[in-house]
Amino acid sequence: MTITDDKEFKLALASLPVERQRQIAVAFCRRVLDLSHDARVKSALESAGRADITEAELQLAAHAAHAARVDSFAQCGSDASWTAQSGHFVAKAAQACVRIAVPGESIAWDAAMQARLARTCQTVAEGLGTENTEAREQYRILETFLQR
Amino acid sequence: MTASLEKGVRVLKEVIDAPIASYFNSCVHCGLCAEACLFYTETGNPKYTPIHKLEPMRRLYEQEYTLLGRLKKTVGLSKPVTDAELGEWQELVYNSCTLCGRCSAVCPVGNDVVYMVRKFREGMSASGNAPEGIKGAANRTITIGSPMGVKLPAVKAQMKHVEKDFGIPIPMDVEGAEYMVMLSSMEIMNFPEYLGAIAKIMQHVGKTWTLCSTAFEATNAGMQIGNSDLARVIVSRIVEGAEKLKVKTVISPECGHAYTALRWEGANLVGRPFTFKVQHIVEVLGEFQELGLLKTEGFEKVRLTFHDPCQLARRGGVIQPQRNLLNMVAKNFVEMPDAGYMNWCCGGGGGASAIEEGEALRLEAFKVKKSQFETVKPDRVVTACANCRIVLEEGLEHYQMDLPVVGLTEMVADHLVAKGA
Amino acid sequence: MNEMQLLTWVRGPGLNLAVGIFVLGVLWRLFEIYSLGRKKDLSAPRALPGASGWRTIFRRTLPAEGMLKKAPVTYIAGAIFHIGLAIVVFLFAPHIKLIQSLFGISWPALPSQFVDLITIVTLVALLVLLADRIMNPVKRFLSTFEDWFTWTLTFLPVLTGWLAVRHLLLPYTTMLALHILCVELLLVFLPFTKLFHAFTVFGSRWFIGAINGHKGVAV
Amino acid sequence: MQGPLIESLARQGVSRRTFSKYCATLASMMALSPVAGQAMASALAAAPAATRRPSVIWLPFQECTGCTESITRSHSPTIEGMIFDMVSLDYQETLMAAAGFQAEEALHTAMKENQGKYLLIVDGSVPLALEGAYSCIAGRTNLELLKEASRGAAAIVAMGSCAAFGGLPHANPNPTGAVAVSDIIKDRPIVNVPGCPPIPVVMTGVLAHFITFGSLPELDALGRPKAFYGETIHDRCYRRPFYDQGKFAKTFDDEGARNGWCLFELGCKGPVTYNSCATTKWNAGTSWPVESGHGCLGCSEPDFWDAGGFYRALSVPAGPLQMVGAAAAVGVATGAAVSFLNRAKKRAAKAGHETTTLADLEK
Repeated sequence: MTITDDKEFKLALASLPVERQRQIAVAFCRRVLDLSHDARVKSALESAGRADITEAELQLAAHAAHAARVDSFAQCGSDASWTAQSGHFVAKAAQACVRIAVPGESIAWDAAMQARLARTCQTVAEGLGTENTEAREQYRILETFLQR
Repeated sequence: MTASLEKGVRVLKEVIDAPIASYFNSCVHCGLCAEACLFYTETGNPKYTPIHKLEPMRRLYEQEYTLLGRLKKTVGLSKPVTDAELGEWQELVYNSCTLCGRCSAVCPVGNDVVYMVRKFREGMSASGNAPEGIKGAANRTITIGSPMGVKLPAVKAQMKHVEKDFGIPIPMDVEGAEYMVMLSSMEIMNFPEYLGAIAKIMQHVGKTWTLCSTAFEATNAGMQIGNSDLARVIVSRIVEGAEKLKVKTVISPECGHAYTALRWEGANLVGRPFTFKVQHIVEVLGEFQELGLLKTEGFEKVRLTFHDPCQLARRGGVIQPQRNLLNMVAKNFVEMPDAGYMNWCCGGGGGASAIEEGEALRLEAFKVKKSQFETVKPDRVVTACANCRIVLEEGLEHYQMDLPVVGLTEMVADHLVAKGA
Repeated sequence: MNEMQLLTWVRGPGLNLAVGIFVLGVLWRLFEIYSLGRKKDLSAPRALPGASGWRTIFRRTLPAEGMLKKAPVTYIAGAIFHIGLAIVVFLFAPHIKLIQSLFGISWPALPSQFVDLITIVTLVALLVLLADRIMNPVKRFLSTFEDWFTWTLTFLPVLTGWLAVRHLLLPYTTMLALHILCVELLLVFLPFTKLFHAFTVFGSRWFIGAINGHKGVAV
Repeated sequence: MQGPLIESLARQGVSRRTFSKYCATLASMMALSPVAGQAMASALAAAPAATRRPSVIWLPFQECTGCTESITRSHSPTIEGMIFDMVSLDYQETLMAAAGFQAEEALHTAMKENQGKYLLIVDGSVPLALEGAYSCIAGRTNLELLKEASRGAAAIVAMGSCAAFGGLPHANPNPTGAVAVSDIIKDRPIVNVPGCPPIPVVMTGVLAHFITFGSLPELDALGRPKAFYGETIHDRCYRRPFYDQGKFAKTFDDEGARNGWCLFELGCKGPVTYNSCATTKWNAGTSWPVESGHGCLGCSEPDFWDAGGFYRALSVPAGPLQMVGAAAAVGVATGAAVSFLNRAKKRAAKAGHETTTLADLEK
């Protein structure tokens, strides 16, 4: 099935079980992983990507992602840079991937949104405003993911 | 023209008034203000005693505005205030003071110490003795429009993102709207969800609102640095924007000092009462709740507590609304010790978190917050200030405490019944 | 100058001079302080009943919530001292006699043994406060010569007064003369030292009450 | 115990036992040991026989004769009168029969014959203004007389507050420049017997001590015999319990006064006055000022006339405050002046305000 707008995108993601949501979330994050230079984010994503991840490993990864996110806050009043900020949102996306799923919450949708924010920060930093195709790319990934 | 001691002294002569004179004459050196200041209680270093942070201004007041002081000065008995001394006092007046007002709350003779620190910063900034961090923030706010250099395109980008994420349009420059919503750059950069929450709430209660392209930034680095001239330039943008759009109420976002700058200092800076109302978002939500406009569903079950931003509660007078809102959406809300009016500061307000060299001191001062959380043992902390959130998260991370921090507005928005349901 | 002449001097010209300087100093300093004025707050006030300067003058007498356990000595000894001094000065028979002779108004006194006990308690409170000013790191850091001087200026009148009534240490004539002399020194220095907080405390509390009351905060 | 005094006392119906009991009480009052009582009795009895009776010269200067009245007030033939049998009172203007130059004659012969041995009693203060012209006897000023008489005196007794401290003449404004004896004579032993007047038995006690022991009794810092002036009236006052309980008479005819409460609030100067009125009392133990319902005036203390009103309590200022009005005016004026200066300075600072721009943040 093809996904043309966010309403369908959100519905499709919500309908997936938690494990598959985690897989698709990781896929969204990998697209923007290059924007983050934090090793902890990379390690969290790798462990989230493994299907046989245990509760404890998930906990550890969540902690690492949390630390990465907190360290990358733009400080109040500091001359913040959007490039650095995109790394912050990649960390937030990673944290969504490794979060213990709470019924009613869609970790995949959250990860997708954070990934898009990361991309927006990059395009704002490059002065392109909001011209980016992250959303359509995410639709493609979901469509291919749903066929498997 | 560059900053000079002479300019600083002249500004202090201008701002020293009857309250400050009365306060200096009432201080009996009892040391209670220190017992209320987290920078002393957590470090044990007496130099952080709040009234001591005003020593140069006290001497200046004595030499300029008391007869005996002036006589002592003419015969050379008094110790003049020097630029070196002001430089030395910078750490005390900025790094170790977030203008949280706890000292004023306990002084037995009623000295408003924080009022005096705010005035002393006028002299410190005019004499060029303000920290680099805040100078940069002030510079960027005036030249670019936001202390963190956020420009309008970036705001538009975040708006577009939030529109997609929340599925609600974000109005900008809509004349005649009832509410004009301000954002702090912290929210634009770190917590775009805040804007989404606002959109959801306004849609829910059916109120018209708008952002303002020429005045989207709520924070006022001019006030943080303590310079009324710069603060006036910054706040005038908001006043012009609000009056141009003819809004009834300007909503100050989840940021403590932005609220103080706009709500309490704004009118005095521009020299005339505002023609529009100014309310903190928590006040607005409180009003909506009283009017029965907020229909919520479900309750947060986890054990949560509320951190009162100083400028909102103790310095701003908004204490009960946040509790009513929490009780509306949470079942297990517990108050931390000293909650409400006497709550402890997160340690990063008033521009303090923009001062790199103050980092270590802030983390040490954070121990009081840590002990508050250890006493209450919450599963989540709710607050209503973006900077508090970040300072709390950084502090908790530093002390390896796994405790998520969320904004009250977002939490309320999450529990709103969907439109038309 | 033997002690009788000293007593006559302190009861006569000495008191005249001291009260004169006191009145002069108080008025001068009050004008000097409060004439600096205060700009009107143009921001829209937030009405909260009970948040006013007047209320703060009374409310600020009690410690703020949670503060008593952080500095119990300062609060308790400070309260005992102030209340004790007030009782001794205004409810002891000879003092009421003194006030009546100067201003014509009088009121019933407490029995002297009770006042005697209160004086001892007040002296002990003062000594505790002195010890705290020496031991407490913040107080010692803040203390200048004026703090030690004003403590002595306050302690001596109470001590000499008590010794005079009890006829201890020195003959009554001398001790009474010393007592009145110490009171006169206290009066002379009060307007020019931190003891002036006895007057400015009301102004200061009113200001902080009004400034914060305008914001709807009952301080 | 034999001797002419005992025979003459017997003639007047005064038994030996009464005489020795008197000496015992006198000795006890003078804080001497009981044994001294016996020594005093035998010395007094034997004195006239063994040696010529010691010569006593009484010089009256600016005095009101109150002290003489007091010492002779023993109208009944009491022992005090007999004391004069032991001394040869060679010169006492009021009591001596001679007058005019005979009196002067008696004075000079007494001084010549008993050179160095006679006891000089001075009554009244010595005026110094106009070189002493305010008070002269036989054309010679008291000052000259005192200096001349004191040269040959074995000891000087300044009888009464005037001689001891200057008394009433010395009180403000002191037109005659009156001073005490001890202000003039520095090279002779002087004993001050203050009081206005002093208690009779105190006066005779001092004389008896001099005659018995040939020396002056132990004196306090103001030259007063400690035996009589060692304690304050207040310490020995029978109304002291009322003072301790805070029971004071408010007026001379109120319920407190009728109950004999303490007279502190009615100006009693007992606490600051050293004398033995409370113990010896007056008129042969009949009563004394407090017992009669009136506060002690403090008459045995220097400058008691100027020590604030007799009816103003000790703890009350001596007089109304005169300076308050003027002080208030000056205070307000100073305050206003400084306020004017302050406001001008503040206006100037406001006028000179240079708006801070971003560049002005850098030094």
